[in-house]
Amino acid sequence: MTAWLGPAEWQAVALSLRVSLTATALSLPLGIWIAWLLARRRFPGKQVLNGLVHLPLILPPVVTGYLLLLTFGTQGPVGGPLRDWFGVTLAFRWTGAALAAAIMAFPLMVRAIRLSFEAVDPRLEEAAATLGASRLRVFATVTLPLIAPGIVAGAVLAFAKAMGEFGATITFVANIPGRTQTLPSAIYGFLQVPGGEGPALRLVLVSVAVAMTALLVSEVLAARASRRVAGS
Amino acid sequence: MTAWLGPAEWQAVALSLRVSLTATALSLPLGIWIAWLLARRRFPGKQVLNGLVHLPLILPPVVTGYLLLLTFGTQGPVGGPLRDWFGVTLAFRWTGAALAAAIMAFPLMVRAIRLSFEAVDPRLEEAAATLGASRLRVFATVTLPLIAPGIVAGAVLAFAKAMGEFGATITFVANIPGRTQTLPSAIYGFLQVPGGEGPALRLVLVSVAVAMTALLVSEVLAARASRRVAGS
Amino acid sequence: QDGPTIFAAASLKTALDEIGAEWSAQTGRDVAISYGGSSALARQILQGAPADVFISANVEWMDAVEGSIEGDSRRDLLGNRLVLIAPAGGDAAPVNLVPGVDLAGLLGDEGRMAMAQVDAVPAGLYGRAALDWLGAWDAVAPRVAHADNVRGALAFVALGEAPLGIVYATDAVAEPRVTVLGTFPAESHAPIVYPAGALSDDAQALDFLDYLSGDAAASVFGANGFTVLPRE
Amino acid sequence: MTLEVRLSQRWPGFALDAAFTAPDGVTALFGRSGSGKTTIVNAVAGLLRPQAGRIVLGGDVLLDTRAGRFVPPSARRIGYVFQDGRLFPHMDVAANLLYGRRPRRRDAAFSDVVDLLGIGALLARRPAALSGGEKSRVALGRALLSNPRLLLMDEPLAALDEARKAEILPYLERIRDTARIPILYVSHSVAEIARLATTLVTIEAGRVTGAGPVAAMLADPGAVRFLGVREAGAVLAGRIVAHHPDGLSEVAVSGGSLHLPRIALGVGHGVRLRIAAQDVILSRAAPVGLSALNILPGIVTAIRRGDGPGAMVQLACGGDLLLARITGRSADAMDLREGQPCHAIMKSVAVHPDDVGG
Amino acid sequence: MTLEVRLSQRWPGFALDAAFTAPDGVTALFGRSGSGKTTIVNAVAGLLRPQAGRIVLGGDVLLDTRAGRFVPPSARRIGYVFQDGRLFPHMDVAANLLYGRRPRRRDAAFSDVVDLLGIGALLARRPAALSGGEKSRVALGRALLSNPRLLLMDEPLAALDEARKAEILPYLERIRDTARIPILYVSHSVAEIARLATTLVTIEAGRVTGAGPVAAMLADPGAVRFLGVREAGAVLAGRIVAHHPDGLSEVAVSGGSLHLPRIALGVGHGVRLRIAAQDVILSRAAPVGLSALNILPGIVTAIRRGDGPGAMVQLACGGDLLLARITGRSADAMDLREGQPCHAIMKSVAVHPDDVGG
Ligand SMILES: Nc1ncnc2c1ncn2[C@@H]1O[C@H](COP(=O)(O)OP(=O)(O)OP(=O)(O)O)[C@@H](O)[C@H]1O
Ligand SMILES: Nc1ncnc2c1ncn2[C@@H]1O[C@H](COP(=O)(O)OP(=O)(O)OP(=O)(O)O)[C@@H](O)[C@H]1O
Ligand code: MOO
Ligand SMILES: [Mg+2]
Ligand SMILES: [Mg+2]
Repeated sequence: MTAWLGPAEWQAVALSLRVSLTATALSLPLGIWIAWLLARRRFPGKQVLNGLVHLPLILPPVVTGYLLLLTFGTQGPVGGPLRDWFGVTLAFRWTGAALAAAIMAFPLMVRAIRLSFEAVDPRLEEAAATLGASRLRVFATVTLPLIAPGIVAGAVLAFAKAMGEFGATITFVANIPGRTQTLPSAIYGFLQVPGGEGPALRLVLVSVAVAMTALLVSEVLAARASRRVAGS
Repeated sequence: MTAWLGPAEWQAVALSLRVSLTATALSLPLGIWIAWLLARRRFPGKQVLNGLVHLPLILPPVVTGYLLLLTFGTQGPVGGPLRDWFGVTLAFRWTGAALAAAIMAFPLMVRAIRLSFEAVDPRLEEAAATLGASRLRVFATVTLPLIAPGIVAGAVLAFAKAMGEFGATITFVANIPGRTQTLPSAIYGFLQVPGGEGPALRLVLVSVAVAMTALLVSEVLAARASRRVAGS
Repeated sequence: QDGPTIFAAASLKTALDEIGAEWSAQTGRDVAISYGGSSALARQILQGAPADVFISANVEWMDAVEGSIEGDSRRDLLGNRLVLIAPAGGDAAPVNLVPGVDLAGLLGDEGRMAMAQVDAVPAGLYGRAALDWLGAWDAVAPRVAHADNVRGALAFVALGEAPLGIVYATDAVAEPRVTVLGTFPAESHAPIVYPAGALSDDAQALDFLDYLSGDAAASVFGANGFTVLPRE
Repeated sequence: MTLEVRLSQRWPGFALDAAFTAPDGVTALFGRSGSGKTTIVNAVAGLLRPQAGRIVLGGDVLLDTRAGRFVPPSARRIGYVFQDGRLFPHMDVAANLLYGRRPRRRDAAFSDVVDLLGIGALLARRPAALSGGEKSRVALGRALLSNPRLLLMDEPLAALDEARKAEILPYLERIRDTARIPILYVSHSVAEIARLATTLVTIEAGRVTGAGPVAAMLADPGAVRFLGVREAGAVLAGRIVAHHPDGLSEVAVSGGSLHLPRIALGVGHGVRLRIAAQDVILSRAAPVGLSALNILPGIVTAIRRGDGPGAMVQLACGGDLLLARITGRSADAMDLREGQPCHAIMKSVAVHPDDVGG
Repeated sequence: MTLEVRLSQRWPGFALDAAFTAPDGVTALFGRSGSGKTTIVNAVAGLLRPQAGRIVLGGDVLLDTRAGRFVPPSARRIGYVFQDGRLFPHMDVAANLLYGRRPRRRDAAFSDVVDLLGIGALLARRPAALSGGEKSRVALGRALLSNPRLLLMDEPLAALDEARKAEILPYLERIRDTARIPILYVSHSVAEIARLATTLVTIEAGRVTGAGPVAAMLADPGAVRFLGVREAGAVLAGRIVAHHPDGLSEVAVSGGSLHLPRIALGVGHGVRLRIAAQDVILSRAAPVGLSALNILPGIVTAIRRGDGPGAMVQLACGGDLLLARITGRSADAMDLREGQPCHAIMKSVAVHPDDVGG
């Protein structure tokens, strides 16, 4: 297996995993919060927020990547201050790849979680409130466990999307081996040259294997979560 | 406004709408069926089906497009018979673009609908069965209305994704102005030349406007559907 | 990462990977090569990408980053030729690409001419110029299937979806599923030039750039079908 | 149409092994919370596929686990009023009511049921905007309107006030008697059961502990065990012989005649009366000058002393059996013994107006 | 701690305008299905924010729409037993029970409640695997264990069998009397109300039609109107004076003494007795030779003829008021008039064992 993929390719696999996991894990709390806002609250600008969340889905990935580059690049209005004040650079770093993947996957994550929020019976939350539970406790002990299947679904969608994300990532952080070259970027590279199909196919298979494993794990987790609710 | 976009660009807008609407509308029944299979049935190969559905999310779009070309091209194992027996050609046609968009959007659609299926209280379906309703009638009169918010969410996700899909589409059906040139292909073209950012931005704005409108409509529809359930 | 970072047009991958490995072996330094479309790479450079060397697939994008080029390090590194291809194993005869040639006729009633996007991507721009020169553009224009880049055009022909295509000689060389019907006269389009330049005064970067212009590199480029341009 | 049920179902901590036959009329399932009533009803409806069992309705085998036969719920034509309502949240009340109706029209039967249940004003509302009792009324109406050949009712009246119950019970009686649909009826209320049921099946911890005609089951001095002291009582069959101008109806029973508040049935009609054991006072001598109008002479047929201070006395009054619950002290003071003649005193109003069954 | 409630809420087709004060003890809300009971209870819990109103609990203003004050449900410390259960489906029974408890330990109170409700075997189950009655018991336990300063109970016992009710009622009495938590209790059962409640509030179509101490409300001959004929009856206060060896306890009431089945309280304890109007027989002469042990002399204080054949007679027996429902025919035959002496005959067992309240 080690012989089957070259070291650069293993790097790409490792980086893709790191990027996808980071993107999923870090965006999950925000995703839950935004999903909650959209599902449960009324506030001015709600539809704007909703639109913003969906934007990466609507825009061609290259455009999203370019916007990210303009915004979070070291010359950008956010990237500049980030670097100068906090010493954080995103552009051309794996962290930037994670940001791109997170943003591209965000609409999928939010939608799944939001749907689950909407399916929670508010009467159960009311019951928890009458038992003295603060909003936070109600959320943590009633709402959150009940939306667990949605969170799993949202996370796995985001992870899969992050594993496959290419256009925005390569546009934002380029395709630097060992630093920003994810599996899809590596696959792209191979597909750009004669005879690259073989290596590309190998990487595709690795990518599919990783994502399918994540998918299977998620199915088991989701089944467990909903079995808990369904009884016995 | 008409002066603001050239005729070729208007064509791209119209084509993108046609492709996205067709992709969404035609894949919806299949999406509902697959979501139902995954949410409600146990069968051998279920996880394989689940994986297949997610594949377009995981693979770089170019790879998906290439696989589509291999399969549904006129020389492909599906495309050939389609052409010879039914006279249906997908390659280089807007119908092919719709197919590509549908496949790319399919995982999003299926996930949203599946989550909604899982949230339906099976005791209501049981109640309908005791009232003599056939499985089909239970599905049409109880299950389907109850998952309406999920269907709307799935459809709007799919539509948004279809509006933004680029990599698979251009790889499968190329970019033939007036026939297969969708908004993202046009945007991509502009971005390839120095100074093309301006025209690209115009098209991006059009694309965003269209998708946001769809989003707003969907919010209204979903709110209506869930208000029906919540009473009064 | 203690070596230079190279931003290079994706079509150079096979050759550059080999040359980079040789250079690393000689110097004991790593080299990271980020492959992408020339447009994306140039934009990234304009946004402060940490690239030490840029190798563009066309002159325009090199011109766009002119301000970032270190001193007089810019040079025209490679040349390429444009060829007319057809699926291998067909009955297509070699075509004499002289003005007045009826390429549209060769496409038959339905066939498409596969090209990289003619108003955007370098290979497309060259191809369009060549067809213009041949006086064939007006007849062929409505029949062109624009791919997002030259590799997409190659795939359309390789898979038999398009009877004819215009790609770089370097692409056709290694693709057994296509045959070259003819090479466009060099004077039919602007010279196909891959300019290279240093983006920093890093000694290793300059060293690598010089290595690219050396004999060892030349033989690798040559083996991949590129014309090595003499250093003025 | 007879319903035969034999079921086994095991869950961790609970085992059901029940067999009974429900003849025409209303069969009441009576048992404590968690004894397995809903489980049985679910199996009859086809919502639970028990581990073993056989269910036959009017010769039609609905379930036979041995033979691998299982008729799906939708093909059973069994109306089910669920313990937990289960209204369709996305349909208004009218659509809920019509869901099982064929043709789906607001016909006369629809209007009847709507009027009876007092839900005419709710037709355009969705279930979320209904009160608890309103929900159960709609659920009841929905099942009634589905033309079932068997009705399952799992505590259908538990959320209803007495007045509403008093309105609905006669309607259920009408269904029982005119539509001739057998009804399997789960209830904790002996009053409801005594009034409606023809057959009583008692369940304890997943097992059938008794089954038989209601009158005999309730007149059994041992019935106290499962009914509770307050609920024991006899059920008598009678016939209306006169309606008196002061608002009382005279009903002939085998042992004499009783005066009850006006019964809305013609002279000559048969009625069922329930007389709770605790509402009967015994007297050796024929009593005089009491406000109680109903006095039946009888013979003591059984005396059962309980653990407490009470005693259950069974009297034969004509061909019927009466139960009287008195104190042991009184039994001693009156020197009651089997075979002894005795008078049963019942206030006319002690024969509960809504225990007057058609 | 007193609860003052004033509310207005309008929905299409329904208007609630209710005001009442619930003193210490149990206040029963009694009214027909759809009259607005759950709406009131929801507003007290803070789950409904009514269009107008003011709710004050022990001086603490929970709601004042005029002043824009609204205390959220979680800060009200009000335990609510919902009409529809609302158990947390993802938690087992034990976790449900402990949800509102602080500290969240299985302490003595936990064991007490679990034993009382008979749910010890269910602790590890999830709600989906419970029967209807089991669910309501767990819901009851969950509210009881949350240390509330006010308990709201919306038909908490509707799904329970008589035997289970008989076990739970004394416990609720203990809460009422020892924990001194006021309880707002919705029920359709007059027996439950008579036993538990100190105050009765009757609701009709969104309006309070009567409010006052239970004894007075139930002894009002006009109470028939809202209680139904079967449910009218008086509530008497008494004191245990002796436990006799034959299993009877002697209770002194103001007008004499009564013999009841053994009451599990010491001599000297006060008890509340409910005597349903229909369980009382009247006699002009002092009766002899009857199995009924309880005979109280009294004076007729009111006679109210109903529309039907019945008449409601109110007697003063000592300082207490009794109600007797007899037929008009008997009233005529006995020539009953106000001020006339008369004997009330009650079977000892007619004083319902579970109407014996502490
Ligand atoms: N959200 C709502 N919209 C419209 N009407 C409503 C809504 N909620 C309740 N109602 C109506 O208000 C009235 C009072 O309802 P409520 O639930 O308080 O009744 P209830 O006295 O508790 O009855 P029950 O004994 O049947 O539970 C009912 O007629 C009900 O239909
Ligand atoms: N899915 C299940 N898993 C485990 N135990 C179950 C399940 N469903 C029901 N039970 C248990 O089976 C027993 C019988 O339940 P059932 O619902 O039939 O009772 P019931 O007689 O209807 O009681 P109630 O009067 O309280 O509604 C109960 O002890 C219940 O806890
Ligand atoms: O290397 Mo290119 O920019 O695809 O012609
Ligand atoms: Mg049950
Ligand atoms: Mg209510």
